[in-house]
Amino acid sequence: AQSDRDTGGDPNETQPLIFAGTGDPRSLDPALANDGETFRVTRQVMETLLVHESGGSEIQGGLAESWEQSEDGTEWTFHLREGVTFHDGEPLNAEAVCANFDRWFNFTGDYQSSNQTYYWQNVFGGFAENEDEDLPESIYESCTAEDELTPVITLTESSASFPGGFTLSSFGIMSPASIEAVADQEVGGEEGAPVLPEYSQQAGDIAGTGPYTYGEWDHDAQEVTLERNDDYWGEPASVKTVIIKTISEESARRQALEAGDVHGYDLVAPADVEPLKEAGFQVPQRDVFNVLYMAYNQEASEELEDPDVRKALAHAVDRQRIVDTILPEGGQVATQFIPDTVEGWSSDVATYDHDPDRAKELLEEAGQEDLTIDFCYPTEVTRPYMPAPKDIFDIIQADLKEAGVTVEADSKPWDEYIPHTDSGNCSLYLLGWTGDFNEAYNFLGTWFASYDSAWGFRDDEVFEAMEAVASEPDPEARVALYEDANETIMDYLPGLPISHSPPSIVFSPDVNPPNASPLTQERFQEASFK
Amino acid sequence: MLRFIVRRVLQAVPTLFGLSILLFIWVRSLPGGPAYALLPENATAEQRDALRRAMGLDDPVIVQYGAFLGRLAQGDLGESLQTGRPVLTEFAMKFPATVELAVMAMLIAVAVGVPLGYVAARRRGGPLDALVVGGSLVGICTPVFFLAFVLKLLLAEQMGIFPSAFRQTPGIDATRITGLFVVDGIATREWDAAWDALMHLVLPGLALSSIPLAVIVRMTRAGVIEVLGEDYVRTAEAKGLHRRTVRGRHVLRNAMLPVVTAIGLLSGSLLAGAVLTESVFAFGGIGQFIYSATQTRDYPVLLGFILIIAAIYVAINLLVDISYSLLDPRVRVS
Amino acid sequence: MAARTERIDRLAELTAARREEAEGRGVWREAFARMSRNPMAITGAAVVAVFIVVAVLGDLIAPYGPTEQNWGDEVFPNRNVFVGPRAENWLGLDNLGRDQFSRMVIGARQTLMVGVVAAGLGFTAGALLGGLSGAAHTLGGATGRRVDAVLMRFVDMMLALPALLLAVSIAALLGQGLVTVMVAVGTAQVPIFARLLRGAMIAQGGRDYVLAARALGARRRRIALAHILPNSMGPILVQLTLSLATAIIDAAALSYLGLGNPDPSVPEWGTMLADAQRFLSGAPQLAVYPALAIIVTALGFTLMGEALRESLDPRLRK
Amino acid sequence: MSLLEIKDLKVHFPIKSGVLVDRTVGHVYAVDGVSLEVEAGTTYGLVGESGCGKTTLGRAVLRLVPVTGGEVWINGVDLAHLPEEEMRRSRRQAQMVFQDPLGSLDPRQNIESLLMEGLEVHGVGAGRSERRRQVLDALDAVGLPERALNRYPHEFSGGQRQRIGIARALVLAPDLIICDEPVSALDVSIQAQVLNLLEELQRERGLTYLMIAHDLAVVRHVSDTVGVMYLGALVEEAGSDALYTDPRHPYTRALVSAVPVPDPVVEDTRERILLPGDLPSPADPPPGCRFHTRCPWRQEERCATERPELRTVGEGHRVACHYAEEIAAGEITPKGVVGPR
Amino acid sequence: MLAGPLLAVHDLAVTFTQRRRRDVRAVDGISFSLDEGSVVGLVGESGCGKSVTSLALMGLLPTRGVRVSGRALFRPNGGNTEVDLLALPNRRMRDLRGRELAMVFQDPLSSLNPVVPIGRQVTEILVRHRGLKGAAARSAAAELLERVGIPDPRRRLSEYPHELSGGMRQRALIAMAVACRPRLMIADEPTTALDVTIQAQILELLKELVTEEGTALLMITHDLGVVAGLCDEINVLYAGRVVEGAPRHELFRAPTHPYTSGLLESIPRLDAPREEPLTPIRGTVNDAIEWDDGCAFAPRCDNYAEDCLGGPPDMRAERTGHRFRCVHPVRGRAPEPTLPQGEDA
Ligand SMILES: Nc1ncnc2c1ncn2[C@@H]1O[C@H](COP(=O)(O)OP(=O)(O)OP(=O)(O)O)[C@@H](O)[C@H]1O
Ligand SMILES: Nc1ncnc2c1ncn2[C@@H]1O[C@H](COP(=O)(O)OP(=O)(O)OP(=O)(O)O)[C@@H](O)[C@H]1O
Ligand SMILES: [Mg+2]
Ligand SMILES: [Mg+2]
Repeated sequence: AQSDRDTGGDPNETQPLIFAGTGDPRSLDPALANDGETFRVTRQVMETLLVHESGGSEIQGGLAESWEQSEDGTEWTFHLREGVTFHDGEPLNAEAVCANFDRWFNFTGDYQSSNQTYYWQNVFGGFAENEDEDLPESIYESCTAEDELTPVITLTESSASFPGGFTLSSFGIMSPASIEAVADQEVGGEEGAPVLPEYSQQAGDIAGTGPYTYGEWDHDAQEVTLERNDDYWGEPASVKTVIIKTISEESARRQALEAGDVHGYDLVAPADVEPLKEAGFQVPQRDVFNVLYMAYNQEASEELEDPDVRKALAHAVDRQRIVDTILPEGGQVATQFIPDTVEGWSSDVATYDHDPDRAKELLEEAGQEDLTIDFCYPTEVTRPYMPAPKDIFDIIQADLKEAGVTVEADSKPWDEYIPHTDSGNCSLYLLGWTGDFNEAYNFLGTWFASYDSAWGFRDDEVFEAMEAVASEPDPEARVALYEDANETIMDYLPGLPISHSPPSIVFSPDVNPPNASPLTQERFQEASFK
Repeated sequence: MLRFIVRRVLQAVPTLFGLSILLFIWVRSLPGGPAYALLPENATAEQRDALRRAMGLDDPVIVQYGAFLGRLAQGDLGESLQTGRPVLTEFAMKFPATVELAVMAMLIAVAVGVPLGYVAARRRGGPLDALVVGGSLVGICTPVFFLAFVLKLLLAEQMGIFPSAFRQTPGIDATRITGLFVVDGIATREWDAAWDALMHLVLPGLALSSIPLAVIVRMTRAGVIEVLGEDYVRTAEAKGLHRRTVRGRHVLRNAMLPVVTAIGLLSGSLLAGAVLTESVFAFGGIGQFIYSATQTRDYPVLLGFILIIAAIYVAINLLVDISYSLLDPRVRVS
Repeated sequence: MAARTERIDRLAELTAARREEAEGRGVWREAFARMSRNPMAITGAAVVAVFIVVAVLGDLIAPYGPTEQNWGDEVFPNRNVFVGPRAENWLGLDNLGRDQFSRMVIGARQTLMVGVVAAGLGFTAGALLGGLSGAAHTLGGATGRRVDAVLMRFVDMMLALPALLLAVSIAALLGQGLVTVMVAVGTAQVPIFARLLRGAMIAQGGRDYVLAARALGARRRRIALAHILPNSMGPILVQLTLSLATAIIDAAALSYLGLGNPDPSVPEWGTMLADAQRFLSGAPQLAVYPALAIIVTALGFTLMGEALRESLDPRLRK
Repeated sequence: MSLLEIKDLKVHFPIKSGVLVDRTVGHVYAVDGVSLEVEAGTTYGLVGESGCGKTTLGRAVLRLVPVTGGEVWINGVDLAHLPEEEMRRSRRQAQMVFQDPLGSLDPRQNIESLLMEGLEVHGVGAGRSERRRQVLDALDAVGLPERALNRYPHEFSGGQRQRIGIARALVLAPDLIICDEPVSALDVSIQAQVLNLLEELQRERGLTYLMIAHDLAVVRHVSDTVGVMYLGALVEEAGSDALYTDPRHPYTRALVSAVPVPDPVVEDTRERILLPGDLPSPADPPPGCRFHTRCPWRQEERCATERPELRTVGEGHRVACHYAEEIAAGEITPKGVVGPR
Repeated sequence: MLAGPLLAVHDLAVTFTQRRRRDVRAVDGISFSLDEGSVVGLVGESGCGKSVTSLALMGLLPTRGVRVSGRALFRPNGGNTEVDLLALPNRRMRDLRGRELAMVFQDPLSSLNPVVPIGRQVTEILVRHRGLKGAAARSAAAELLERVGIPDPRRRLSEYPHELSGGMRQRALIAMAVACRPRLMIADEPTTALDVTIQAQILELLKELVTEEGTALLMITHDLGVVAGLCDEINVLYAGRVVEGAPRHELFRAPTHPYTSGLLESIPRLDAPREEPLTPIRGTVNDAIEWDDGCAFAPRCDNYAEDCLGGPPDMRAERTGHRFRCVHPVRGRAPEPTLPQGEDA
């Protein structure tokens, strides 16, 4: 259907690039969102101080050319690029940056709901004035303009979330004029039913600095149109118009691509990768940036308190087969709880190869030849790190059976699964995480820093290893500590890391695809029509 | 007539009211909840609790229901937790797609079903009859989503005749007025946009029409068979009327009476959201939205949408009754 | 004298030849007799019979266990490596290296169970509701009519929700599981049965034989249970047959929406079909087998239901 | 002594309508003040046009429709005011034969259980064999063989079905049988068989019949006394011979003159009174004499305003017409009467 | 200068063929004729083939599963050309129906289309056959309604069948039948569903129309009383054949076939003393045997003798115009019972 409208000339100028996401974006203001579909759109328009390198996971300068941190890690000084202007013509300067941070810090009312400002809370804690007693004190203190192009952000304490946190799409910088214009548009609605402000629902109200500007958000047709910013500070985009559509159904996305209705889509089902490639589509490979693990909850089953049992189960699972048959190309067996693209990955961790005999032996030693254990897995869901939970469960179940372990299946839909596993109802369960930014703490911190009912163990060695990382303000120094922590964790084996899975993205043959990013942060300015 | 309408509308009030209570209890007793569906895996327990509180989900159900009714009285159905937009806005955005789709499916079903049913009845017992009846039964027995896939595979991917997804080609220059893309295109004389939207309706329309088509074929057939045996058809024949007069005025007009009811009821269920078809064709109507609302436990959307749908359903039933009474003078309401 | 008797015998013979003798057969037996001449019914019954046999004897027929990943190292769905039909696996392997034929055969039982339990549930609850309402309406006087009105409002409420939506709602409420699917699909059928039975009972309630029973002095309960109810069963029995088909299809739809039976150890056609959608591009056969099985089985039940309807329908008789 | 005595019986069916709750907006005056007596062992015939309330009257006697007013005395008991349960038990005394022989038989019951039912609900007869004997007796009385017992209603011809219906009424050995158009659905030859059977049973068992029919010839043939109904009321009552030879009410005259006789000689000479128009709606009966809208002898004023009482004009002859005598005497001439042809 | 009867039916036979069932011979060789302007009656009990005969003549039998044989010669426009109604192509039949041949059915309610106003149902035939249009057709329709005695015809035009009383409906049907002044009108039990007083009105109307318009009438009924007053000639049908045919006075004076006389004796007559017993024919029409085996009436016949079973009895004519199909006709009235009474014997 596409080619009908080819009227000759440069397709980049005449033809929109249509890309299918899996859901509608939530807001055009990334500060009010926490989902990838929103960020896919906003990232093209609203740029952050720091970014991950194109197609990789190394942290680089974004709007800030360079940055420094103070010794104690509480002061972050950024050196902004020169000559950057917002889409509304205003210049990018330190004041503009600070205006953004101050705006977020001073959010009130329903903006303080974690549904709206999840990432701010995740990285900075609370707000200037917390309205909910459960919100922690904010670690954000202030932002000052040291000079025209040098904003300094001061924290009350150092955090392992930085500098990575500054790459978060949520912290895309908006023009001061926009901030002023939307200042009076509070999150509306009654208590318990916040309505997102109008500016976040329609194009035209907010300006960023990115290679694209918001063209239109057609809610009826479920499409967001991005128009090229010809005054972009960097290399301008090739394609004039990018349209991001919603196709929530996996196979519908594939069929739309095959029928030529879209030029690309994200989250390709692993089983579709090969056939698509054979049909001439391009499936650029992303590096892995996530982890799937099978957690052992030692409070749910005391048998798991025995390290031999934990190890036996690890030996029983044929993780290679999962990678070979279920994950898309580029998937890896996980040796630890972070992928090797994250700094702090250790090559010296203890490994547990697939060895059913060894598993049986260990179980025998532990006196658990007839172990019966419950195993939870989620339904109605595929996550980037876990494309087919049921199939993975099936394989593990068969493996465990081979080692003499009987599994009692317990499945829940996603929204029930999380509280179910969090509160320690499952002895074994599948879960994982896709990193927000390149910092091992973003993975390990939530799991192993202290006692967690989701894991149900207390191990001082592990907790201390994590504490050591958290209190080290120097990012470089942290790397070595992470390696130690990973080794400690894998010795203790609180759960079995299974795999790292690259979520696939696909493009039609007539497109030069953008660099595939392990953090799924593709930049459409890199794409063009052949 | 007016009295009849008023009566029916008033009768619907307790039904809808009862339904709202049931729905409310149902929706609130769903396990899990938006706090878990909306936040990422790594969110802390505190964050989830805070969100629950912020959404007012910690209050007793009766208090929540009271608040809901209070807002409902002002015509406010709350806001979607998923998208942060008012439920009514959300409905207004999704409903036109569903309407377009339902109308298309119904048009196909009627335009194809009635003639087929008539022919089958006329050739009752013959091979054509068996084919039509058998085909309609197969239509009923095929899971809609599977049919949709097959249609897409053949007509969109293999032959490329129709587009495989969306309501309109992305980026097409179209003005939105009503949200019904075809209507908008015609109203604004953007003929290519209208045509484009129409072409996008064909496949989902076909897929969705399979069940109504089968029902209409069979009802028409049964109706025509019955009417053909009626004395008044014999009277008409005895008057030597032309075949088409007999067929149109005497046979079909009467045989269509039950079909009209069926069309109404079928439209009701089509409008309620063709969950499967919409998701297979990325059509973005209310069915798909309700489905995703069940996944994210978007309570206000579930409650609001289903109530609106029930109201629409009741309204359609009323329309059916009214049109029935227009078509059949015997049941004409005073 | 003898001649006369002979003449009479001969006459009786000739008379008998003209009549179609039907000795002591009730309405139902007549209906079944008619059905047994109907090719539609025969086809339907044959399909259903095969289906039931397979469902019951599945374990004996299936050469392998349905969950044994015996050939797990031969199938790589992510690399588009599937194994099609071959001597040891008649229908090939599924995505985890299990024997597809065995899974289909054993899946029949689950599918049958879903159909039977769901339709049975809808039938029972619907018949109870409809029967109560119908009996109240026909025999209960003014109070009865009020009871009926209240019950019918309730049914209206259920009817105001489209079936699939109702099923999705219930599935969401109950959490996933085989029971959920059956309850969800069954509940969606309740209002249909209730309406049908009530309608039939009200129609029958106006018939003369009900009046005759009252004139005899029979009690209301007896009239409702012994006369009205049995005569009103036709439509809902037809619906029951059709519901078996609908239930199987609806269960597949629920599975497709991810609300199906999540227990992977027991295969079920709907779930298999839904799961196979993922491999549609690489291994369409995985979807085609269960889809065909569902269509054919549903068709079998539908044909039987339609034939039953026809044979019970006085207008279509003759 | 009269077995059945009906006094001023009224059955009004409410017509309901309303916006939210139904209100009664009017009534169908199906039976509106009928008084009559039926002597034990005789047949009282009731004729009238369709919709005049014959069936309703018959049903009201058994309280199968709600009685609005009046009394129904059978064997010294006023059925119209009996409590429900007692009424149910009293139904044994009076049974009914219906017009539609097939419709009044439960299609799923075989003849045995059909005939047994009455005995069972009233607990008649000690044990099954005794009941079976009574059933066989009734079956024999209507001329059906024993092997009919395990057959089903649809396997019989119309006449046989009506016999079954009569047998069902007979098993309970009632005093009164209300026959609501027992033969109008039957072919003439069968009709005669059933009529003969009814007469025979009356002779043998001393039954009393309330015979409802629209066919004047049939009613007259079987009845001792005939009542003519028009719009819910009796307009004339007389011995069955008198009714034909000496009809007093204009409506009866018209009725008698309209019945075709299978004899060309009679037909060619018969005087015909053609009534104009149709039966008015019983929901909105005309004031005064209900028949005045169609009456060829209608007089100004009185007929349209004053409702005539049923009054005795001769031995066992009652009529509800203000001008019965004047008409008989030829003092009033009719309009629109077609003479002999 | 007439070339013969208006309609002459020779050996009309209609067989219904059904899958997996034996064929049903509904009409088994009926012959009769009908002169212009005359009234001929067909009487018989239910199921003897009266309606099937009339439908066959009108060409209204279903096209499948029916075998029709014989000839029905009709002279359209009263001219000398004869057409065989049974062999005429459907299109030509359509032209004849409603214009030359009209029919009135038994149940006036079900014979009118419930969802089309009366006026429309009357005008459509005028539009079809008389080429009238619009207002002309409407006023012609109103005239017709007036003609058949419907008061206030203009208002009635826009009413629906259910708003009319039974008598009015039958009048409306008759209005449609006479709309084009047909040569022949077939009335299939036109008064059976009506009350006697209304029946009298309708019969009067039919008589009037026949006399005034010169239309021939084929009157089908089971009521001997009706034919006695109306018909010039009467044919009695039994099991698909004419068993007796005669002018009406002749038939009632001297019924010759035992069936005819049986019928006459089983109806209660208003003019006879009421004590006079009814003599029913025993059994039912279902007891009829195949004509090929002998007289179909034999099992119910009081005059039954062995030779009744020697194949179909021939039609005999004793006196002019009086024919009957019987081996042992009634002579006088002294039936001698040969079989036990009761129909289930
Ligand atoms: N249950 C009812 N509710 C309301 N109106 C009724 C009811 N039963 C009878 N009627 C009305 O009462 C009037 C008398 O009816 P009924 O059946 O007694 O007449 P009928 O003389 O038996 O007529 P027919 O000869 O047609 O049987 C009719 O107008 C009828 O419509
Ligand atoms: N379509 C048909 N298929 C099979 N048999 C039929 C069909 N129509 C009529 N018959 C049979 O033909 C015979 C004659 O039917 P017909 O309707 O002519 O009887 P009738 O004399 O008009 O009786 P009635 O007085 O009941 O109207 C009957 O035995 C009937 O069963
Ligand atoms: Mg009656
Ligand atoms: Mg007939």
